[in-house]
Amino acid sequence: MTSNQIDIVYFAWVRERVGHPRERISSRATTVMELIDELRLMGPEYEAAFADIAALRVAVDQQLVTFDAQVGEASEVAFFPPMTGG
Amino acid sequence: MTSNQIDIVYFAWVRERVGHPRERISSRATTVMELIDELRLMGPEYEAAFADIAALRVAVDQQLVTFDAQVGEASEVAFFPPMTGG
Amino acid sequence: MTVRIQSEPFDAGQELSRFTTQTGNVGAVVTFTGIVRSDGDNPVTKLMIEHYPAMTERAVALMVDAARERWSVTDCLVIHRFGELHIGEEIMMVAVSSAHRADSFEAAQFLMDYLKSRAPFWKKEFRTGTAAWVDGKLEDENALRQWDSEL
Amino acid sequence: MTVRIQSEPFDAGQELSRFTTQTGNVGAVVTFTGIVRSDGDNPVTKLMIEHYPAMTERAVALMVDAARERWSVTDCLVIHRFGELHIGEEIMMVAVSSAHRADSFEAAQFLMDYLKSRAPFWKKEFRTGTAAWVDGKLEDENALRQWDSEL
Repeated sequence: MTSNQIDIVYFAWVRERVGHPRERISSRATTVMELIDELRLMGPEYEAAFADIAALRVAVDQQLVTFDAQVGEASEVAFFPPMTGG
Repeated sequence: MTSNQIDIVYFAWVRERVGHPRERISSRATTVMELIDELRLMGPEYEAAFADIAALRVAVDQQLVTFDAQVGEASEVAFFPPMTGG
Repeated sequence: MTVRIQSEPFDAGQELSRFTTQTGNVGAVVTFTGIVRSDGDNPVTKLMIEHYPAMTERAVALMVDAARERWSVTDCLVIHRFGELHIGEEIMMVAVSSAHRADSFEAAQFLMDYLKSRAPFWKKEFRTGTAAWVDGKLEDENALRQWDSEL
Repeated sequence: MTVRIQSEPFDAGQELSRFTTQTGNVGAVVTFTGIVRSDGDNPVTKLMIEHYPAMTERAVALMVDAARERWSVTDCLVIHRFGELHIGEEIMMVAVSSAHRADSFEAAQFLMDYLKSRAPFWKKEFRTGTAAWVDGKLEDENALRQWDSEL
């Protein structure tokens, strides 16, 4: 199975917990949930950020998706809390 | 039965049919409906203005009322079509 | 709370800026502006608005009071013109401010529904060769009934 | 249709005047303005708004498209600020124009409900001695569900 280069971006308190806004990782994940499992292994700050999936939202290539969405060909995956615009 | 001096005012096409915006009349009416019966006797222009009561609205002393409302002590009664503000 | 019934034109944008500045600590402002629109094959060229001066301000103030009783509203502004109006001119505006957006939106819609069919204004539309009083619309009466109020 | 995502302050009144002038032959304009409000015992002193630049404009444009499909809307304007905002400053505004008032009111409310919970903005409130990200509100999710749409 080949690995894929993906840009991961974080916003709001997810960014604060991870400690940086953006990084490029090498991933074998086919779904968002698998990607999260990989990220959780990267350290306690990631475990803290991804502790409660229900409190997170995810966008794959700038489109809101659910956690079972495919990330196979994605170039950017973003994690953030529920939006609070307006 | 005593008669009462009432100012009658007309707006929009009611005013146009009656031919003037305001007049003072001597009335023995106790309700709006009785007042309309008196007005209808004042000439064909009044008959035309009051031909279709359902197309009219009435205010007694600047308050919207129904046709069975009292006019006993009123000083001003206004007749007009449904409002079209806004 | 401000109610202005006037024949002079006004600029809704300027009114919004002033309203927002004066209204103080609010989170939400909703405005509605009604504009003279030309439509159809023989379009409207101008509008004449007649009103009932002795009744108008009080009737509108009662509507504003009813809105304030029903929603948590910080401030309200109602401006309505009468007399001769031309295409593109502002006929009237409503502005409502509140802490949260739902109150402003609903109070503004409520005020508009009441102003449409209960404030003593009558519009006459002038088209080339003809002029006619605007009929009250059943949909406006129905809009009013949805609030299910006794004003 | 205009979508502007900017850090600079703007004046909602000036925007309304410009929007109404540019929008042409419409009968109704509805605006919503969101303003930084101070509230409670330890009131907000400033707001920081973070957003997701690569996603924001497209996400908002999709919402505007959805509103235009659903209602008979002539024009739409959405302005949303990011960065540091102070009490009394305008956070964002929506303006919608249409022939008839119901379309403008409903499209503006729909846009607000989507912007609140689906546009990629996050607010952080600063109070004396503390700062916290604003939680998404259940009532905002419910407001969205009422439109019963699949955006």
